Amino acid sequence: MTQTPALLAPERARQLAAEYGLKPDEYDRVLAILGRAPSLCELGIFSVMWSEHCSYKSSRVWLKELPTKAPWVIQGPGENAGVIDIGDGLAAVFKMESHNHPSFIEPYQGAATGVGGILRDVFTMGARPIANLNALRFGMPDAPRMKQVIDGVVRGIGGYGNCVGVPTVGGEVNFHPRYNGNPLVNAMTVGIARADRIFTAAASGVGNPVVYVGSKTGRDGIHGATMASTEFTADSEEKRPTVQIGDPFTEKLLIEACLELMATDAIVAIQDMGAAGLTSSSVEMAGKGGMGIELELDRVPQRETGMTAYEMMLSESQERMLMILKPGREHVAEAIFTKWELDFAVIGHLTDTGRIVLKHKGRLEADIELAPLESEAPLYRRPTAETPRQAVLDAAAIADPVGPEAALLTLVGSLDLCSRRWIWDQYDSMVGGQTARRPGAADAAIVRIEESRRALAMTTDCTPRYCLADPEEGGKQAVAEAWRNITATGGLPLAITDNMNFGNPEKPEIMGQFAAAVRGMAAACIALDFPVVSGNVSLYNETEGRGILPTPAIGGVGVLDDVAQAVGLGLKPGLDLVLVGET
Amino acid sequence: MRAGIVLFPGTNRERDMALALQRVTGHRPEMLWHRDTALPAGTDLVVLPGGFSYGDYLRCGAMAAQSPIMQAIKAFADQGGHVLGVCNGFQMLTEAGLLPGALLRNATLRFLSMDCRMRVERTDTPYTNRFQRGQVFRSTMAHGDGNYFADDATLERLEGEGLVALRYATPAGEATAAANRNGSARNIAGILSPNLRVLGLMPHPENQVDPEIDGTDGLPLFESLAATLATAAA
Amino acid sequence: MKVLVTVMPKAGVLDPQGKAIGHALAGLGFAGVGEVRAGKVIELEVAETDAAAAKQAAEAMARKLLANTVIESFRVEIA
Amino acid sequence: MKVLVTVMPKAGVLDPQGKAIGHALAGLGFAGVGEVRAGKVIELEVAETDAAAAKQAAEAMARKLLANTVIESFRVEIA
Ligand SMILES: Nc1ncnc2c1ncn2[C@@H]1O[C@H](COP(=O)(O)OP(=O)(O)O)[C@@H](O)[C@H]1O
Repeated sequence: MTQTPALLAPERARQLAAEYGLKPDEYDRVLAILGRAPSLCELGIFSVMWSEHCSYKSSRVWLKELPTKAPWVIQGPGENAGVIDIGDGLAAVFKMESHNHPSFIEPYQGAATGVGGILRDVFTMGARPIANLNALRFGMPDAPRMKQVIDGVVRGIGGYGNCVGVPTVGGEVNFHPRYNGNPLVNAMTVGIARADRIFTAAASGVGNPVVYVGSKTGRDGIHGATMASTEFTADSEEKRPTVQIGDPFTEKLLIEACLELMATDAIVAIQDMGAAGLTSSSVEMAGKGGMGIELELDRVPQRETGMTAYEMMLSESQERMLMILKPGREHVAEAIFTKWELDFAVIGHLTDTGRIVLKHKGRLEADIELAPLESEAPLYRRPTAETPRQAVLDAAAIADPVGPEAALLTLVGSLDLCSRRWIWDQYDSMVGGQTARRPGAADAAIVRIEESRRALAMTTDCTPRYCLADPEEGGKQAVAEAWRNITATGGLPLAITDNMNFGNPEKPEIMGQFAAAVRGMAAACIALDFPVVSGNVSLYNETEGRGILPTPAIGGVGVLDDVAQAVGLGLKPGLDLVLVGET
Repeated sequence: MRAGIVLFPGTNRERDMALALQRVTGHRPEMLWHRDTALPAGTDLVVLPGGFSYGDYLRCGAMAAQSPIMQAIKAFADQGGHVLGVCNGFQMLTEAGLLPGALLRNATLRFLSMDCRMRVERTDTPYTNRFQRGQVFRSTMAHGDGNYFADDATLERLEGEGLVALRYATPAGEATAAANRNGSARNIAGILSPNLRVLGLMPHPENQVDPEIDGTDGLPLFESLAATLATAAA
Repeated sequence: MKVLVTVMPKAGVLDPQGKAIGHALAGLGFAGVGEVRAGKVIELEVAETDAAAAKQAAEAMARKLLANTVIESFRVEIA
Repeated sequence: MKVLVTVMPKAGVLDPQGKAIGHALAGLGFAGVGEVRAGKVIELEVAETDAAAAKQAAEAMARKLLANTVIESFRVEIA
């Protein structure tokens, strides 16, 4: 075994770094941390860990303004999902996540794998998923490809959720031309765990085995830039980066197997392999625990032949998890994963070096100190420009050209308000036998917790055109609407997750929208005692060089002490209608 | 009643079914594993629950129908045992040859998750004796492949022998095309074996057993079973 | 050796998928398309080196699992 | 004339269906089965009488509708 991996030639390395999205000064930091040129595999690790997606480098300074604490918050942002105490020793675990870009490339699989990813974030923490929701923004139906995108996304969400047997109980849909080339697919999962049995990602215990479970690793989703790399000589068709395909069947087995293993005391830490799968999971687990980690990549279950270390570390193959087990518990875990017909492999162990060391085919492929990989990660306070205030309209000065009846008909028939039945008619909202209010039946969906009187009320909300006009008010409004929707069902609103979908953060007006939306959300969260416990940021959503509408989607969760308190929408004859609040 | 619910890889409505059975019997049924080669002694009801066994890959229920436990279930049915297959379970029963015909892709080519209504065609069976003859009850369906197909000779035989248990119908009890969302032959929602002890149906009456969740329209089916099997055991 | 098992809906069995495809093709302006049938093909890599034996084995797999002969017919080819 | 369009998942693209079928065949005791890939076949009855023209038309249909070329490849044969 050599002491340093095969290094890239300096010029080549700098050129590849740029192709992988690292800015020149970011690459200089890579050189400073390593004290030498990187290997291809190391460069891949830096580029994904320091990508906007993994590092939140443009958004982190703003997200810090969101309130994240309350007596009932068990776990705020920073883990795979947020956790709140809902009484009776139970916890609700939830998060929302975007899969915008993949859903435009391949709508069915993009949306399906989005659902798969968010489910894993939740059951990783020890929770059984009990509900899925979504927040969708499409372009106009007559825009090129948009009908196929809409159809594919809806089928994909249903195809995955129905198969894993988690009811899809709510969501929202908007249409606007600014999403024509960049639809938004945000998926939310809510799970239930015992409050004293929450699993996290922080690794501990020198020598403890690192275990890989789930599906095999293929070349799925490895970023396109690698195609240009001269490292690869085989025919291009074979090496093409491929779209990730979801396998909800395997995910279902993974849920059952993980929950079965979690009922034992074998697990030290667990993390799903999301974007940049093996890289982010191993780096984060070791990093959070202040440990080192050493992996033997030959032991990674592989679907294809001839995979390189770089490819394995960057693969986005779905339905995979990484775990740290207590010493000697491998056989317990292996028996469970074998029973569920899933791959199981011990691929490495924890060390006390504080470094990630990767070996493949008897060669050292990467050796990076973990602390600076995180502490030196780029962090930007990008310039912001305030959205100009618009003059307030004088309602009295606006003529009514059509009369209330025609106006009502136009509204009811409009894309944003017409019935969504054709969507939820494709989603199994009843599986589990606990759905007390399905889509269309109440302002928030209501799902009872098995073997309990309690129920959760859940909703997703955002009105992007408000956010465009005034991002701060729009951010406030989205949080307030989620709160109202929960209240209206008889639930006590407890906490939110969010999905911040915005355009290019390098444009001051976009960063200004982002900052203002966060400010508004924070104000509403504080006023309503409705903290943020998890979330996701999706930037660079551009359509024809123009940003999408600023879309801070909010996923709200509340609790009902007794499902019998649930209130729905259906009016019954003889009741009085009461209007509350100023009109 | 001693009931067993079979778990296949990908099954997902086993807990719904367990709750429904618990409601009528007061105790939890046993979960059985697809690799088992024998049923627990004293079993008098086997349920093949809904879900996506083997991901619905190839054909719904096809791989599950080849599972080790299916041999034991066939033998159990041959000896007069009661077998209930719901949704994916119905698909398994046809794939395993325990019931005739097949479930094709829905005529709409879409997954259908919605309310449906079924007319009870006969009430002298272990599954329907607590319904009124011709009674229409509401249930939910959630399937992509529920379009019942059999050749004409088979359909004639089923009709002639009175083995059609449930038909999709309007609230007024008419078996119209509009009430038949998945396109099933002759609006068939559920069929029986000649000895009336094997029932396969596509909708999910196990989701309509609780007034706090979605009403109790499906409860008579389970009450019928409980009554039948309580008498049988006595 | 590679074996292809092609599984088609039997004549007389409803083929909603084939019908929908035919409809969509007409909608896209493809003229002169008559009946459309949609089936499956399963490509098997087998260790067997004798073509006749491989074909026989694949037929057994089709009868047992790959096709449902109530609604489908199949044919086996060596690729 | 009859035209067959065979649509398969592209090399390297995960094929969960093929994987499950392979697994099931092994479970049923069929030995020596390696990789299994599952695809679709669409049988078109076309009015066109010139084979080359029919093939060309079917290729256009495959690109436009029958195959999703992001994840699938196709081939066209005259039956
Ligand atoms: N994408 C979707 N998936 C599932 N349910 C949805 C979706 N979009 C809308 N719904 C459901 O349709 C109903 C009406 O939606 P919406 O008009 O957004 O409701 P509201 O304005 O009351 O929040 C709600 O019950 C909602 O959960």
